Amino acid sequence: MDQFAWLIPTLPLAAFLIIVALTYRFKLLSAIVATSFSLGSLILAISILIQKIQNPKTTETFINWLTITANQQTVLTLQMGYLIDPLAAVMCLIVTLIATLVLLYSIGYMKGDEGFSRYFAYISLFTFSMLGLVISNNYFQTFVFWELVGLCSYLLIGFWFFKPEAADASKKAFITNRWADFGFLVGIIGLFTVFGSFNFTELSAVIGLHQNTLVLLILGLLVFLGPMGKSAMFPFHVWLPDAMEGPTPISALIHAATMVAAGIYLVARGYILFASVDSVMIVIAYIGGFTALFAATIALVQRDIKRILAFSTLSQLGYMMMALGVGSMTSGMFHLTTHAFFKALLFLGAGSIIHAVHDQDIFNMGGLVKKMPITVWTFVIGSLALSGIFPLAGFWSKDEILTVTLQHHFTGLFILGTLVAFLTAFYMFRLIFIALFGDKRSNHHAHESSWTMTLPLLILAILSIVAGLVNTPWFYQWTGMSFSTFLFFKEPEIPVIHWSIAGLSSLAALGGIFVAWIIYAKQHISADKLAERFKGAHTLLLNKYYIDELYGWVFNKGMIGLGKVFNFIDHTLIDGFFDGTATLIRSTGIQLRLFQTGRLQQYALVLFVAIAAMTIWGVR
Amino acid sequence: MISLFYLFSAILLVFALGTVISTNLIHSALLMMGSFFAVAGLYLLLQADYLAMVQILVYVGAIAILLVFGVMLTRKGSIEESNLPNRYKGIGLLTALGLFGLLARSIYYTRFPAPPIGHPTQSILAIAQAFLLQYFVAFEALGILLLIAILGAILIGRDSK
Amino acid sequence: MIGLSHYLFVAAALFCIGVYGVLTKKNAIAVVMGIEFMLNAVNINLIAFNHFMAPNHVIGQLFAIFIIGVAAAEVSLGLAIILSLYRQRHLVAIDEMDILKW
Amino acid sequence: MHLFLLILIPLIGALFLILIPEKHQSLIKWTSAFFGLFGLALSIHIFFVFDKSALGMQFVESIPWIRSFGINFRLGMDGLSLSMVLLTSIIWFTGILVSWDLQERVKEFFIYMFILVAGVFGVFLSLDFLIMFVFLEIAVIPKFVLIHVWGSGKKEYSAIKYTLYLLTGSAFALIAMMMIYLQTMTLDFTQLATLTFSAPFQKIIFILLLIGFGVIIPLWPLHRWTPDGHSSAPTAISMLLAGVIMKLGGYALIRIGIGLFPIGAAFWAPLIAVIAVVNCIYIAFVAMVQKDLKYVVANSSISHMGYVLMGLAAMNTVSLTGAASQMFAHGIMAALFFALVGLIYQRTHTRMIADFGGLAHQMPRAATLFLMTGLASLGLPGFYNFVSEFLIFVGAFKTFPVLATMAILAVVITAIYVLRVVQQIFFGPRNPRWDNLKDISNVEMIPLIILVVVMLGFGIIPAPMTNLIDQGIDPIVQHEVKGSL
Amino acid sequence: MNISVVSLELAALSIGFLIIIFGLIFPSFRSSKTGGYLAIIGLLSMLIGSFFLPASNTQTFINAFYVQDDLALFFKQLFILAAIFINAMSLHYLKPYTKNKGDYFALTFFALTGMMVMASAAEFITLYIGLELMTFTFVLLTAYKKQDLKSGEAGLKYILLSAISSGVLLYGLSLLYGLTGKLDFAGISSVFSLGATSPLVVWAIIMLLSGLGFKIALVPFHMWTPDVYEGAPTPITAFLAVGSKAAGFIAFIRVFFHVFSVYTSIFMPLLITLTVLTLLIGNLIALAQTHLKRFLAYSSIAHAGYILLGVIAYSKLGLSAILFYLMLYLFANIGAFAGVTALVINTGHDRIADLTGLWKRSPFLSVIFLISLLSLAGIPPTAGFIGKFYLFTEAIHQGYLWLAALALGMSLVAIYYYLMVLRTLLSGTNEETKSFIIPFSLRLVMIVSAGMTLVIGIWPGPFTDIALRIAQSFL
Repeated sequence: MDQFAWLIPTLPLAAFLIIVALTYRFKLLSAIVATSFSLGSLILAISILIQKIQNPKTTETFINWLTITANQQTVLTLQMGYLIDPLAAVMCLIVTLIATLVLLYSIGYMKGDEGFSRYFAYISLFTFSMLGLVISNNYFQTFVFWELVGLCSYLLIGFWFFKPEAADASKKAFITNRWADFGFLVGIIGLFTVFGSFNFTELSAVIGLHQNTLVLLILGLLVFLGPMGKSAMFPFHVWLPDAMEGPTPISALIHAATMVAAGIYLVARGYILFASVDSVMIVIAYIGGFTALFAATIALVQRDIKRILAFSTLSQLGYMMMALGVGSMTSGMFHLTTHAFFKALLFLGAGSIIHAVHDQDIFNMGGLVKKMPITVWTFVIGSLALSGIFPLAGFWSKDEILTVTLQHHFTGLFILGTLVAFLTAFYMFRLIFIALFGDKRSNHHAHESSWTMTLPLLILAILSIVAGLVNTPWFYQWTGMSFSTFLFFKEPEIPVIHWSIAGLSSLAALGGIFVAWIIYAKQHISADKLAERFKGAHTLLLNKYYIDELYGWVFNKGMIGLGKVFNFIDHTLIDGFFDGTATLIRSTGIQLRLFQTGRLQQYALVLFVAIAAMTIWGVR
Repeated sequence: MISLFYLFSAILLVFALGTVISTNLIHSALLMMGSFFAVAGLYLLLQADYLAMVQILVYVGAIAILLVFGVMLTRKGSIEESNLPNRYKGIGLLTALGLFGLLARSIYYTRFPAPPIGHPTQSILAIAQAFLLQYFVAFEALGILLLIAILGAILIGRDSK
Repeated sequence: MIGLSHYLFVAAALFCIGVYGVLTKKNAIAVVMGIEFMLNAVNINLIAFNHFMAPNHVIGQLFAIFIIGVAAAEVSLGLAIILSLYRQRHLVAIDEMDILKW
Repeated sequence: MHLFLLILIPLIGALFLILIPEKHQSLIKWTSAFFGLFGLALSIHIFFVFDKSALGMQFVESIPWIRSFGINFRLGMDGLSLSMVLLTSIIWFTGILVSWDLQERVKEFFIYMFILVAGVFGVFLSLDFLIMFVFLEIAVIPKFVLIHVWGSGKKEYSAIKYTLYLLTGSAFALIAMMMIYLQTMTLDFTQLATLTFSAPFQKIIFILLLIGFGVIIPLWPLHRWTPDGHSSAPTAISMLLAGVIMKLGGYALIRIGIGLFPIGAAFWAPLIAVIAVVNCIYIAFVAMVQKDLKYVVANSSISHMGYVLMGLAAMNTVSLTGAASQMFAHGIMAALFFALVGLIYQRTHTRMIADFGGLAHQMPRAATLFLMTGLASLGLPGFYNFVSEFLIFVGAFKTFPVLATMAILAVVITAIYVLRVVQQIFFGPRNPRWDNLKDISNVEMIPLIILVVVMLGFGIIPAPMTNLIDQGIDPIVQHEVKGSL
Repeated sequence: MNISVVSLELAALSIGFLIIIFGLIFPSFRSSKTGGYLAIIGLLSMLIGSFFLPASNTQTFINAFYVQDDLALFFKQLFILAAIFINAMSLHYLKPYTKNKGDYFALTFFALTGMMVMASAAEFITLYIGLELMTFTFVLLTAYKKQDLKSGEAGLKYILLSAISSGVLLYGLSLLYGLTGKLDFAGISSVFSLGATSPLVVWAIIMLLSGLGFKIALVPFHMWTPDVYEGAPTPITAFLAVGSKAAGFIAFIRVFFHVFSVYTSIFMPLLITLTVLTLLIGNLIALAQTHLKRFLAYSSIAHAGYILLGVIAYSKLGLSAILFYLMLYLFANIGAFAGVTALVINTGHDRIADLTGLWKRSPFLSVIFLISLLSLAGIPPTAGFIGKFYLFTEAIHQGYLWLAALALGMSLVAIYYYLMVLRTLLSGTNEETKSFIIPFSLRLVMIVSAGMTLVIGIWPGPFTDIALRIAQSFL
């Protein structure tokens, strides 16, 4: 089956081309084309995953896309091809699954929008580039699709380009990503210059021999810049909250499940590069941990439902990065998988709420449980999974991460992890109690969404429940294999539960829910008085630690100012110098012209004076 | 013999200075004629008898008279101010004196080789031979030149009706 | 004994007087007179050299005759132009003749 | 016979146009389009006939021109010059199509354009320095007239400024040429390649060539003619200027500078690298604060040529191939950019970015094309620009790691000002002022589609073009390696 | 008595007299253009004949004082060619000004004779007389438009200043005669080769330099050129710019290449300083000119500077560069002046501003101006570029890199002011839309001169070979 792996990305590409070329005017037809092609690549992905489970050996084939020869030997070869191993297979499944569900969901959500077929074309292009990135076998091809994914996110965030905020958000997303990709590109080129190849397998063979050298440290950090941009780690996180300007299914697909996961995937794919330098791992772990805490605190006070989910995604990504940084690729990827399901569920749920209420501020919602039962209850399941309550997927993956942090003696991060678990539970249930239950605040007349929107919710809800079990000890005894034996770095790990840690994290989660219940459901402690007491902290969190303003200031004052200075140099100094010499020459010409007075004797005088001067010189 | 040279030179230089300084154009014309005579005298001292005769005939006889005619025809306003100096009087004097000083200095410092002792030739015969043989082309060209002068005088000088 | 340099001095003096005449006189005819003096100075030079330096051939005197001829032609043409200008502009002073300038 | 014919086509075309009386404007346009197409067809034919594997010059033709100087009229072509010839003929043909609705003095416009193109073809094909110089200068006067008469904005000032900058530059190259001629009594590239020059001589010659051709590229301090020249020129001409004329400098610097004087080139390489970085970053910042759309595009061209300079500075096969392919890629992109800006200017009669807003509503086609060109200019994969920039960075990283990193940084700044412009012009709420704008008609789309197809085509399958350029660059680098031992 | 040596001069004189006599016999002839046509036919036959004349160093008339070598023949052909163009240009130019056109054409012949005598002169007396004959004829031709004040004033200025400068020249010659006892080039150089320098030799060289410098408008002695060029009738200005300057150069070449070859250490530094001055002042003042004739005067001064570069190079190749440059200089200037004549015929004055919108009123004339001015500017398709390249290469070859660089810089300034003229010519719209009428003869002159400029530019091979052959035979 692997030899058909190149078909997975080409199907969405074909869909994109068909929509753009043929079916642009027929809205529904283009939707059907997009969804069916995506479904096709989903089936293909599933079959490859199954085949990979049977015999997990990696297969790689590529073509020499571009070769530069100097004196008959090839100096540089750029390859295009695919590398299918358990990691790629899992990622393909996640991407195609979520894409198909979002496409299905969007048919309902985007009905009536005049850019309907343009929307489906962009999504197909996005799926193509994401899949291209996932199955690529070398850093060059990864970088190519990495940029294309950035482009698609730019196009989709700025889909409603007539909204100025959307246009700004899309530009911000693209530029922030470009800043990060700058480091990534330098890293790749550095790798090529030092190790001589872009190919993953060749590189991992060569890097394996080196340990903790300075060059590897620099290259590791540079390459890590790319994932920091794409997965919105701390300094590059500013674009993700603003990316919510795009349509909600997009936020679900791109800014929850797939694109932001690309960063984590890349770290996993090139894990040997990071793993071989301890200090890089520490950096990754602490950046992940810090981002998790940082985002979770901001989410506490947000009013917009999509902003809360965005910050929660940020925090969960921090979690995954922490897991990778700590040293366990498996737990990171496992959390990525489960998170993809329930976060997509939460976003789609939020989408159907917004679709019904036409407002994104949670304080204008309330009392939806009776009007939209499926959406509400699937949303609650998602929140439970996210908070890590026992049977659901979140519990298993979060618990896995916490155990791994403890095992690798990162006690500080372990405490931070549990605190984040508490905060996550708190802000999720704050949202639930305000928006879904409680009394109806504004005169919205909510109604349940159509089947195309609720079916994906149900599927995702089931997955959020079931997905966690894959990595449980019972599943391992029953089927002889589990997630961690399937997808691992160096050697497989047998899943085992450490009840003490699991208990602690569940306690934190339940505590979070309880506190949220006290403040928002029962209003024993009024939220406003709390906000009053911690006035400073509240406003700080509300304004996202003023980082946006900082970047804005740096950009407007710094860049534009510098541009003005350089423009000044260009216009007045350089132009002044060259034009100045021209006018100088011209004015000397005008002055000299007046010397010709027209008087005959002056000419004779000049003649004789010249002769006298020459003889004085000559006869000395 | 020696005094004759000084006599002629003195007359020459005094009359020349006179022509150049006087503000009355007629005086300067006449003084010029006198100086041409002195030049003819010098030629005689240098055994260039034919030259002296040509000098008197052409310069004194033709050119000086022509200039006097010119002076007469272009009289305007009082004759006393007919030949005033222009704005370059000072610099002109300075340049002239400078040139003379430099020239005199160079002449003073050049040691001319001893003159070969040869007998002066019969000048007229030799000049005629040179005119018609070695310098025939120059001679013809001089003829054309004079024709041009006449043609020019007619074309330009004549008052067009 | 009167040597070659004496004549050269006299000729140089005459030349410079001619130059002074040319440079400082307002009246065009005076300038022509100045030019005549310069040409006469050259003639003296030539004949002096011929007499002292190369007495056995006659190039110097020949050249002097040519110069006299040219001088005559030059005076006639000069006066013709001066007269035609005078007739049109009633002007002989060269200073004012500066229509053609800059 | 191909090459001589290639130069003759525009000249014969100009003769044909002279015979047609001024009032048959459409006939003039169709004949010039025919000749443009004929030129394009011939260069594509040569592209296929060209033997990719054989190294060195092909189709070499030589006629003695000035026997007493020992200079003969030699034409020849290798991969590098073929790519440039292809670029010129594409832009020439699209340039003719873009200026289809020109009204005043149409006949002269096309005649001058044809002479200009003949000059450019001559430069790319000539194998003798003097012949190349003659063709370089033949192209100067048509450019002056075209900008002066058919330009917009402060066209008089820009025309004379443009011509004087270029001529002053070529004066330096002329001195260098003369010194070479006196040293070897021949100006034929193939013969010069066999001779060796002393190191100090090479250094002097190279700096003269650098200044001479640097003005055309343009190098940073000598670049002031580009913003005025390109924005004042009429659309088709600014396409040719930005697309092709700027490449003359780069091509000549590779062919003569690095090709014949490797030690000199190696000596001055750090200077070029520093100037390249300045070119990329400094000008990108300047482009950010421009208020006039054409000035933004003109400055972006300078900034992109900065990458070419970086490629030249690194002087290894990968970077030089990258530089040459960047010249091709940027040529196509700049032509497309100026064509679009020209079309917008034609409809809105204003070039101030502030006046625009939400044009995507009225002109969706222009918006998509402009966005695609913008993305190509900021080096998005899928376009040939990315491939060439990537090659330049890989090559340059080997010799100047720090400077190459700063050049890569410039890519980000390019992204900033390109997206700022795209957003200010096309996105945002619908602007009632532009409601009567009609989008690009199908006829006007043809040249734009050609350019996009070329840009995307080679972006997705770069191998044919890059291998072709590599065939041209390889002997130059081998000579350089051998030369500098 | 080898008559073929003076055959051209005799032919010129006989045609000249023929025209005058016809003018006397048939009064109608004087006012009609037939004299002009006769002149042109005569000159054409002379030109064709000149190609069959034997030309070598041994071709002397009576004695070695009048020689017909390759250099002389080349310049004679140049003068005849110039005379043909001038006569053709003046056919229509004179109509409004004078009745008796016959004498005008005759005078051009006498000027031509003067030039030819200068070309073949091998000793100073003949050279001087030829010089004076040419100058006096030009004075007469300059003052020919009697009723025009400018023409009269130009004539006066020209005759007085040329008389003064020939006075200085003669004084120099007399000193030369004094020092060597001879006046023929070969004799003097043999005496000089003994190498005795005295202050008077310096004087002689300086006075000769200023006398001849006056003719080729070297800077301190150039002041007459702009006024006389502007005052004279346009065809005569052309003849002055081309004929008289070329005659000045042949004299310059013969004197400084043969006679003073020993004293390069004295006159070379002087010549270099004067050339630098010529380049600077010639180009800079041309920048500020508004009238075409005056503009072309300064441009011709600048070109004298470039040609002098060849003299400073002081080598075979330098001389051949001069000869080649004179060829293209002739055609470019004739083209430009023919254009000015057409402008004067149609608009009455020669302001550069009158050229605006010429592209519409007369595309043919604007093309001619374009080609001629480009050649003067030295832009490639025309011959000017090859000429400048040849000159500058030779200057660098002899080690004057800085001088070549200065000349190149100044030629950039030159390109600026030529472009200024082209700019007015090619753009703008003029309210009078009546198109220019260009008489057939003028049109022919323009086509031939512009054509030759392009031919030399595109195919300079044969012309450089001729120049090299002549230079080799001379030095």
